[in-house]
Amino acid sequence: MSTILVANRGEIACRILRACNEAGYSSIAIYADNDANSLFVELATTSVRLEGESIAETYLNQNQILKIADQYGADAIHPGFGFLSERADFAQAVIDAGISWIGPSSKAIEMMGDKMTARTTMKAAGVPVIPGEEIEEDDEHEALIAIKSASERVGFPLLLKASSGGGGKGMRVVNSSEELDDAVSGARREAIAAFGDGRVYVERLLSGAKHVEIQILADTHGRIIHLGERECSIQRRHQKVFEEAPCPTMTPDLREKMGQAAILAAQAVDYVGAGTVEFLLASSGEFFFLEMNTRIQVEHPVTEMVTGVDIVREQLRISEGEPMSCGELSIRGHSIEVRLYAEDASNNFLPAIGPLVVFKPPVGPGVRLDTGVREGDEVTPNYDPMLAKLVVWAPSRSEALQRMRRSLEDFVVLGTTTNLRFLRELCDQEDVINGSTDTTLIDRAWPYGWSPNISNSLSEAALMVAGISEGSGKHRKSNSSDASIDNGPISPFSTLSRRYP
Amino acid sequence: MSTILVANRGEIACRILRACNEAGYSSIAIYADNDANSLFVELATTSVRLEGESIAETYLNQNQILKIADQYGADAIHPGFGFLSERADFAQAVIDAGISWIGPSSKAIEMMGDKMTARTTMKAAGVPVIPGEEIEEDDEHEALIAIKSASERVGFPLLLKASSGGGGKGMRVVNSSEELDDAVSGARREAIAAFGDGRVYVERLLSGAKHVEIQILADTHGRIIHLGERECSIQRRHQKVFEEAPCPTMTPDLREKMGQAAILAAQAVDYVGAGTVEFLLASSGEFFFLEMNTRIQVEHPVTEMVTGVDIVREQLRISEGEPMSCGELSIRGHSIEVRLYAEDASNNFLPAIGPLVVFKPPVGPGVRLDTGVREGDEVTPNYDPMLAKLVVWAPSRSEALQRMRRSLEDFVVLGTTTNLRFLRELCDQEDVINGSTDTTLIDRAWPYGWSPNISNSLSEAALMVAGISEGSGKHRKSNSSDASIDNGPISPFSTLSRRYP
Amino acid sequence: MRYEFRIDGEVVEVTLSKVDDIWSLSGNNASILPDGRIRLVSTDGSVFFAHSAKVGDTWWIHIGGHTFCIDHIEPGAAEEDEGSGLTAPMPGKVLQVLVEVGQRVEAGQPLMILEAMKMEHRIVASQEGSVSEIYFSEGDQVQQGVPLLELSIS
Amino acid sequence: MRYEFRIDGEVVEVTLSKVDDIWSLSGNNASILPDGRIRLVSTDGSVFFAHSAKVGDTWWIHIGGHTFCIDHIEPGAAEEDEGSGLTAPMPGKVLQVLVEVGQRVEAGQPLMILEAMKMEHRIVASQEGSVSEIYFSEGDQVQQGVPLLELSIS
Repeated sequence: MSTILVANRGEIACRILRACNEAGYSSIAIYADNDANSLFVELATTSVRLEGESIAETYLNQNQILKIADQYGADAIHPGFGFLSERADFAQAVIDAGISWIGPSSKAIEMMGDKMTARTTMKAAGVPVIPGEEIEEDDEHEALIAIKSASERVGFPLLLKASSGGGGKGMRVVNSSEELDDAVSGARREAIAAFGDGRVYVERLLSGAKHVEIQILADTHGRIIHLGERECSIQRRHQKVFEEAPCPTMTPDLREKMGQAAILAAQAVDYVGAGTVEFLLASSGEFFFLEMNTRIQVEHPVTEMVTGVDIVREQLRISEGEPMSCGELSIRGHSIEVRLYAEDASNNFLPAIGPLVVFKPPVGPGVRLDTGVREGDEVTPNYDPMLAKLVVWAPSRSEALQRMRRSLEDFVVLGTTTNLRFLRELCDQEDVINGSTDTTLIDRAWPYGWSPNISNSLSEAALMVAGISEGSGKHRKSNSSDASIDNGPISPFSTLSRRYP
Repeated sequence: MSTILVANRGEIACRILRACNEAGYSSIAIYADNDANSLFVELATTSVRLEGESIAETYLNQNQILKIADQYGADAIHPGFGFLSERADFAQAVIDAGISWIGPSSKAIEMMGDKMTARTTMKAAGVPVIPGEEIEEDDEHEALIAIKSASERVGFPLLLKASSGGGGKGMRVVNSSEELDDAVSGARREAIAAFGDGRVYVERLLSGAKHVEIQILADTHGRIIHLGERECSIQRRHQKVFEEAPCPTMTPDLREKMGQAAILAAQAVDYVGAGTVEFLLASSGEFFFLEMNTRIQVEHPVTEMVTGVDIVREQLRISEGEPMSCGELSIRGHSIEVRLYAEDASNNFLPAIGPLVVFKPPVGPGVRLDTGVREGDEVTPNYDPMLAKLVVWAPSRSEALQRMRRSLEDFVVLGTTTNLRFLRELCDQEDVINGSTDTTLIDRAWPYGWSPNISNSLSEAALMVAGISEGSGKHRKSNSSDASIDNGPISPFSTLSRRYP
Repeated sequence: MRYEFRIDGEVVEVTLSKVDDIWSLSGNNASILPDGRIRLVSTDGSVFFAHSAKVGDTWWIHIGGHTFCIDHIEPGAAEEDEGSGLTAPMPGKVLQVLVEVGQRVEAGQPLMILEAMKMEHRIVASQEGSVSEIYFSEGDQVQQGVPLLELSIS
Repeated sequence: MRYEFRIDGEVVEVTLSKVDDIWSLSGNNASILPDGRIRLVSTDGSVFFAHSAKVGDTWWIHIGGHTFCIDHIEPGAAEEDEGSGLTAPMPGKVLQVLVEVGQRVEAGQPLMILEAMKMEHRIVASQEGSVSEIYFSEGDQVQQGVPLLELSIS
């Protein structure tokens, strides 16, 4: 391997491109027109424009990406997460083109990608799975009948999930049979739009359970290890917002049991590379296989912080056919990641857009920011609203929480609504402080939706700042005649217009 | 302890203030007028102006600082490094005022601060010391006679060091007896100016040796531990520029021996808190006590990165009378720190000044920046020219070096000359790559001084960029009528005038 | 100096005084730093460093770990007529139209489903009424802020 | 467009051509990014992102991990007369004056010792000659760039 094409964008493309640069590889970034000025484009040795407009024409366009790989001499492709990362056909096409696929075999992707096959395989391998039923019917009407019948056996509350899905798309909680019709059609519609496959399956909803996942690494020399767990229970709209390692209620015994189950799961599909086996951990201590993500994960940094393993760098090594370089598992301290979303947490987490007029991340020891954006960038509705991941490490969980609070207060983002304050107040929730985190935490904490806790005196201070800003001439328009300067370096004195008024 | 006064400035004040904030303490910053807009002033709960102009009237003004501590209710003082951190009389005055001194007893500072007492104490405690002689004479003429006589017994090359000094001030290498007169008067002059004490001592210069130091921590419950070593051999003008942990040639055996010697040294002065015992490590494997720094050190972050101990946080705990929270020593991966100085490395490291028109630190996993400055600040000749410390961590030394190279190339500082490029090329020195670092490395690598290695095509590209910048109107003056905006947010388009033309 | 702002839907008048470079408001004092931030000393002595930036008529302000959006109301500007139109919260595509013109709807009833950023968003009736206009049909792209349908309130 | 610059003491003429938003110079092409940086594609296809900022007449440029200081020479500006004066490299205090007016000195001979940033700096003779003027005495504060003494070259 000498040249690695990164078939992704945003923060994960930045993360991978930096790893490629540091490891001495040439790197190729690919970008759609609306990403021409994005950070990741600058981090690659070579950046190649993708023709087309929609995601399907660009980042999901297998043929175009393979053509670029060939034309620019890429001998490996790193898919990141999302996009083509779990497309078995793409993995196979890459391998068939004589290019290294930085990930597991297409067979492993396929078996884990289809939730039904995955469940069957896991059952056979002796990995515990959640009570639930697979719905094979593809036709809308037949599927509904089958789901109704399954729901009677599985019981409410239940979860509908897209068979070939992930990331919360096509997922619905159904509390009673009356809600079933609506939920099925919504879930199927989203699943078809996102994955081109409307099949769903029905699963018992284990309320009060923790979402705990095990990071695994497997090399081509037959070595397969786990790097301990991450807890990612705190979710909104079925998307993780707060992730940590280790899980606050984990015991060394249970870690070893879950780690061994994850290794069994990986072995069942002859896994190679980095992957994550997700489990639901019930308060009883029982755990159930949820799914395996056959790629790098958004929340991989918390594992890196506590284990000292550079997971992306190990992916590169494994793809080179080298043995992985990390030794035995040792966990040190505590790490927390929060996801910075452009969204309005006080309005049902509605995605937001706008210019990042000011974007000043926190600094200091034990603070890591994985970002795909920088000051002056524009948040558009074209892609996922996740802007960055703020990660902290500290010797203990309480110190990590303290550091996260400080970091969230120091983080300044102006011009686009973000969930910063929501995350900050999340850190003060009693259940977060004492580690009683489960997947229902946000709903329990704010049953009627979240709104910020603001003192009158702070509002008054903010109004005073607005008055001073207005009165001090900070608002006057830039009157430069040079177009390239009008869009120029974003300062508190620039006046921007939203592109989407 | 509820309110901690930080009697320092710059990056170490920022480091300590953040630790105070995260640990839930109120903090007080003190600042001279020329620091009124400095970063550290903003990080404290309360910031108090120091009256006076010179350093002696401000940061070294014990009475004024004690008065502020009393007036604002500080119940502890953290001295950082430099300034009053190793002034035994100040430590005692703080304790006498009923305020906690975050450091060892004044007795310990005194014993270690006077190099002669320190040597005697170490000899008695069985810690090996460098062959050398203590010169007690204070009078210039008598001192010279005594030094001449001592030099005959110690032999050339030798080192003159300020008895109460540190940081390379008042230090001279003397290669032959002809150089002695000049060196003695220069060393004494600098020592008197810096420490008010002209006494020097004469020490055999161990060329080819490594500078290796052991970090220790001692709490008030009788526990005393070492956190392994740092190697800081690479120095220019006797000041460290490149520090790493662990030392690349260290063995577990030697680490334990040196660690135990450091603990003996600390025990000999009933040490409490964080401290560092510096050794010279000869290529034979013998090591000799150099001095003990009775305070936090500039290069403490590399130890934090590999051991996972937050040393400043432990200082606070120890001062509270709590047992330290860290467990057994475990070293993971490799960490390197370089010191970013405002200086002209191609002109004998002459300190530089100017505006930090652009200051963009590198980012990414495993990169930590401890800085006291930010974009828009001015580097003045009032203080030490160290601007920031760039620290990287990676699983292995070679990966850490790769990360450091990438980080140094990504670091953009415009408006003030820095040693960034020097540090970058330092990382490519064969002796640095293979760990054969000793205190003579920089002199050996660049016997006639360093100058950057620039390709013609890059110079041409730079000229082209200058032409485009000049031609695109980037140079036109800001023509705002509002004074507060003229000094405003520093953008690539602003035109600044040096304050020192 | 007197300004009118809208914060959280409420219109507030702010009257500042200024002596030399110090601005004051009911015991709080503030000054502008060389880098454009505002240093505010509140009545209880605590110090805040505020960032501010203007986008359109809106001041974005970061202070004390909170971010505020405060609209400046230009002197003499007419209050916006919010009407009973239901507008697109962000650019996206109309996935489904769930009602017809003339249909009676209850408060909270879903009227339209938009897709944006790969997620579905429901447009729901803000109050009881009947649908008087529908401006888009399935598959249409809509820009942020455009009216999607109109309700006449009964 | 033609500009004159001084780089490393050497005067260089730079002639740029510009078509639309693309600047060119002997096969290198460059354009200005929205954030003010310059994207440069060199003849061998490698891409650089350059930062630039001007302080006085000097362009500070970061490109390819290097930082350059390039002085712009205003058209028609007279060349500076560097003379044989020895100037203060930075603000500081005169610690010692080692020579007298009229004294002959060799190249490299120390003439004065300055203290700045707590370090000593020697001012040495750039060439052989005799001291014609001394502008400061011990204890004086000096500003950066001011002449300290004058040599007449023999």
